[in-house]
Amino acid sequence: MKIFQALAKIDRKIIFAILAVVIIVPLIKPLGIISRASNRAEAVFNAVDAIPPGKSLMISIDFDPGSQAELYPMLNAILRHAFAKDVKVILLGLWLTGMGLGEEALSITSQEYNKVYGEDYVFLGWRSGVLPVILGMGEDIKRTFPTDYYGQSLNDLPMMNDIRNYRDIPFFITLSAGDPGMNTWIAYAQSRYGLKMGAGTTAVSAADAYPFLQTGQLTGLLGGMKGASEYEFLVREKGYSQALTPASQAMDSQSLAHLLILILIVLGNIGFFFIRKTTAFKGEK
Amino acid sequence: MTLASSIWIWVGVFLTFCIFSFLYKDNPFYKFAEHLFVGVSVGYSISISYHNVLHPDLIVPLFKHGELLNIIPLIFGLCYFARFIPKVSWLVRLPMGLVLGFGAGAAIPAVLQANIIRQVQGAVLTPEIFQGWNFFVWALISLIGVICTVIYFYFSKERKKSTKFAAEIGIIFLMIGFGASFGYTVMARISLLIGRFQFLLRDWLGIIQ
Amino acid sequence: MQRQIPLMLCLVFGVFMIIQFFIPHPISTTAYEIVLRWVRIIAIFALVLGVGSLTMHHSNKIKRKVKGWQFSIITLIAAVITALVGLLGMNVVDGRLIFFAGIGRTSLLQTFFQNFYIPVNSTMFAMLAFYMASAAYRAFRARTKEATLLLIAAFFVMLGMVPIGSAISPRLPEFAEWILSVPNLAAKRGIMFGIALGAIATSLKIILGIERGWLGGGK
Amino acid sequence: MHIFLMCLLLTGQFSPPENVRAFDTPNDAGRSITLNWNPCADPDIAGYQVFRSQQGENPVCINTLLPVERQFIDESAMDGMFYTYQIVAFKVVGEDTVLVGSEMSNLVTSKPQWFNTKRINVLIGIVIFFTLILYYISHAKRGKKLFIRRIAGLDAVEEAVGRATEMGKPILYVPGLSSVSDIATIAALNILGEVAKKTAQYETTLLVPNRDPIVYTVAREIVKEAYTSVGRPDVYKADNIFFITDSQFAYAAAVDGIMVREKPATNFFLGMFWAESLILAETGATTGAIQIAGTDSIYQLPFFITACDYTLIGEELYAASAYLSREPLLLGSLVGQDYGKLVIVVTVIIASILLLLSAKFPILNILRFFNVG
Repeated sequence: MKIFQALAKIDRKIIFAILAVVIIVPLIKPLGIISRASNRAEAVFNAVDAIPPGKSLMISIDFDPGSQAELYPMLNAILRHAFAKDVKVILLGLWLTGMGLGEEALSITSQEYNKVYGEDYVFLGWRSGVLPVILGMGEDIKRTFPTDYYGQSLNDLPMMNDIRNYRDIPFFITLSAGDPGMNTWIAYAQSRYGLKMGAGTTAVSAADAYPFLQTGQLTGLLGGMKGASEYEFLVREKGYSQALTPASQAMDSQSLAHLLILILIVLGNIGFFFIRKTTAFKGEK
Repeated sequence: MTLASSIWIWVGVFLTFCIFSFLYKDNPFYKFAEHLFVGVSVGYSISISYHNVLHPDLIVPLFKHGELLNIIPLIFGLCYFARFIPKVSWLVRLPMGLVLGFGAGAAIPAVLQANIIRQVQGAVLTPEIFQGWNFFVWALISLIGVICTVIYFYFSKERKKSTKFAAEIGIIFLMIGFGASFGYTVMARISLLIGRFQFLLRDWLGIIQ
Repeated sequence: MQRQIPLMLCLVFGVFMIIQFFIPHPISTTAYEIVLRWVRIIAIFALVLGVGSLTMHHSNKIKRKVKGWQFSIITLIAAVITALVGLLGMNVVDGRLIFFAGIGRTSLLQTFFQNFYIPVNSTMFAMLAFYMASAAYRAFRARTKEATLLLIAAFFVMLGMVPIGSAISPRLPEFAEWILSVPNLAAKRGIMFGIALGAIATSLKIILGIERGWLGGGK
Repeated sequence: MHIFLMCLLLTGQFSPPENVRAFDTPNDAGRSITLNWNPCADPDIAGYQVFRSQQGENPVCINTLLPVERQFIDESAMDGMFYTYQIVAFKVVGEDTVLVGSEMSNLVTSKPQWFNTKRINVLIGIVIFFTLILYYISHAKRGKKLFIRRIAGLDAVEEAVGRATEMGKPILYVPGLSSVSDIATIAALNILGEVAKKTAQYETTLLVPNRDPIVYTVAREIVKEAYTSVGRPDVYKADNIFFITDSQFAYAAAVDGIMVREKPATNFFLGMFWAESLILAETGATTGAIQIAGTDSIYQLPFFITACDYTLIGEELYAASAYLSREPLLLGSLVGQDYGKLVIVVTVIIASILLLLSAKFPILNILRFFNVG
């Protein structure tokens, strides 16, 4: 009984330290727990894989550095997959503060595959207003984005010649950290224009995607850093990339940290019941 | 182990520790990093807005191509500035009214289509559930779950025996749903922390690849 | 008039957007594209409101020497410098500073983003993991049968969704997936109906001018 | 032209694509014709070419497609012009390309439509929900009584105020971290009024820290009014309703500080919360306060449910606020939405029954018309 009372008084800073250790150690000394891809992630992967070479995959950056660890590895893995398959990429974003991440990802991955700007990929950048952007692209992408991120006219970019609106986009992925993001694209682009889409979301909103997966409004789902690691795994397994896989490297730490949190919840609750019982007993007396 | 040589990495590391110092308590280092962040974020937003929207969508069409129709939204847009001039501050309602009306009008059919009709279609039992017992059972459980959850949030009738029971079933589903979100949220927060440690161990200390 | 015209605009554009949804004819789509373009341009200026009120907030703090006013100076200086770096298109190419070269990968704006913005923004939310751990120990209690159920579901999702779960038993990820795609789906769909109806009701009230709280925004 | 002749010459090498149907693309703005065809039986074909003949002129190749395609939408058609189409399959044999053409399609022209028939279900939905919501709002505005059940959470509110009075400790009320434009904030402020009336009667201290300057001014007014309405303006202390900072985490840290120092007997967290919910609820739980939370943020609800004693979930928060304020607009639209829910549930049940029966009685498949199922 005293143990629990003592345990209950543990300073939160000690718990902070334990968590840090549990995360850092497996990063340095990996345990090598094997990770497999879920059906949801495979569905996204297969949809990208099925895009005929020369056609375009569209990706929207709907996150900022606040969720970088979860969604940025997805962006890189998907870009590598598309480039390796000679699928063209149209990148844009609804979150202004995610633009720098898109720029960084493109500059790294395009070099790995010797892709040429304007022919193999374009970066449309950001436009104000969310709804007029999503709805506008359903009518005409070039009228919604007269220029790309760098200020070049879209008419000067050869790969945009055959692309008018969503009908010319065989698959779309939103990398979504909230609002605007997955829900916005589903309501305004998927339902209205029939855009075929998948989503990579932060783990926080992954559970909310399930109703859309069941109805087919979403083709597949990458949930959080685990989803990113699954995509990295698939891209690597199929030999599309040999690049570093930060999300996969993180999975050992992730596993151990989950165990730690579970243990903490269980310990905390045991103490809670114990103390509650004894105090209730005293009350009866 | 090779320490980063770029001064910029060290800046990033310094700011990372400034924020982490909040774990001890709110302090001037945290405040410094936070205020710097707010400033940079405003400057960044201004820059991107100019290069990605203001210049290509307004200045070029209006002043270089002479598309005069753009004057109308320009005037509406300028009304936002009225906010800072007390005498005509009501003008700010013009663009607000337009944008709100637009957004509300766009939302109604979209929400109805994506979040009600398609979801009703998804909830309805179809003859496909006869394919196997698990299809049947899971589809039935889902349907009961949806209906009971909706009943839980039904306020305009006093709960009778049957609805009370349904609401109790509803709360079970709600709690499992929140539990799933809870588990996933724990996962999200841990991932973000791992991301920062990866930055420190890889980019700064060079311990990992 | 100060209220009637904005309400009228709201009504006209709202009704137009609803009707347009059903009419594919070019007359309707042309008007629709013009409206989209207008709203996009107007939305740029909405940013002015944000930037303007933030600047006023911080300069007032400095003027009145409110506690911690020195930090407001940092915000304002950082904002001005970053905006200049971006607007003037400063780039560093081969160690030389050049102007009006855009916001691409060699731009100073991108450097600022990567080294000021990213570390702070990502660490702020990373910090929450620590609070999560301590709350796990000190606050997340199975105090009611609802909370118990919630924690049990969370337990399986947390284990089943990471590799160690499938290492313990391949049944774990399967069960976690079942939780997500059956009971979780039902609950989320039920909640979604409520939220969607709420959104429709609110939108309708805004269009018809029944809900006019936003008019206060100009006072 | 040259290729076209060749394809005619080489016909017969393998079976051509058959049954080419051309029709005006439905529900669109015109300038579009849709083609369907039955594919070639030959699995080795390299693809299809689409030939179009305008008003009886010679056919021109307008596109080349992959062998998997079964459909083509020609978006270069002009409205009012008459076209016929031919689908030509091609195959590489050795060094030669062998082409086999289908028969010419029917004569077709494109035109825009005035109504998108695929969206008729949305139109029906709009009519139903608009009618319900507007009917009940006008009902409430005309002063008719509308019933809303008292949710259990409100009893918990009273109990919590009572407990603080017994213990002689203050009550902490956090009205969320958002602005007044959030419905949750409005709801939180409505409930604040009610709590303030109770604390005024019991002379319990009520602390309201704020993050949003406008919410702060409104909160102040509401509390003052509540104290006056129960005849105790003397107990009202303006300093107890205060503004802290607009920084999310600094606000959380400051409220944490209040909880640790003042040890309130009861904490209310009502309104809109973000990631800081966790920090607030944790500190509150460790100081041993009774905690009552309520928010419509799905992501924060799990933390509140596990760390607080009572949680108003999503719409319950609105319902509580409508119940307390009795404002016709809130009540009417809440009741209207309730009937909307009823419509949804009934639709789901009826459609399920009909669809399941349709496996036996195909005539019930009529539902497909409304795209339900």
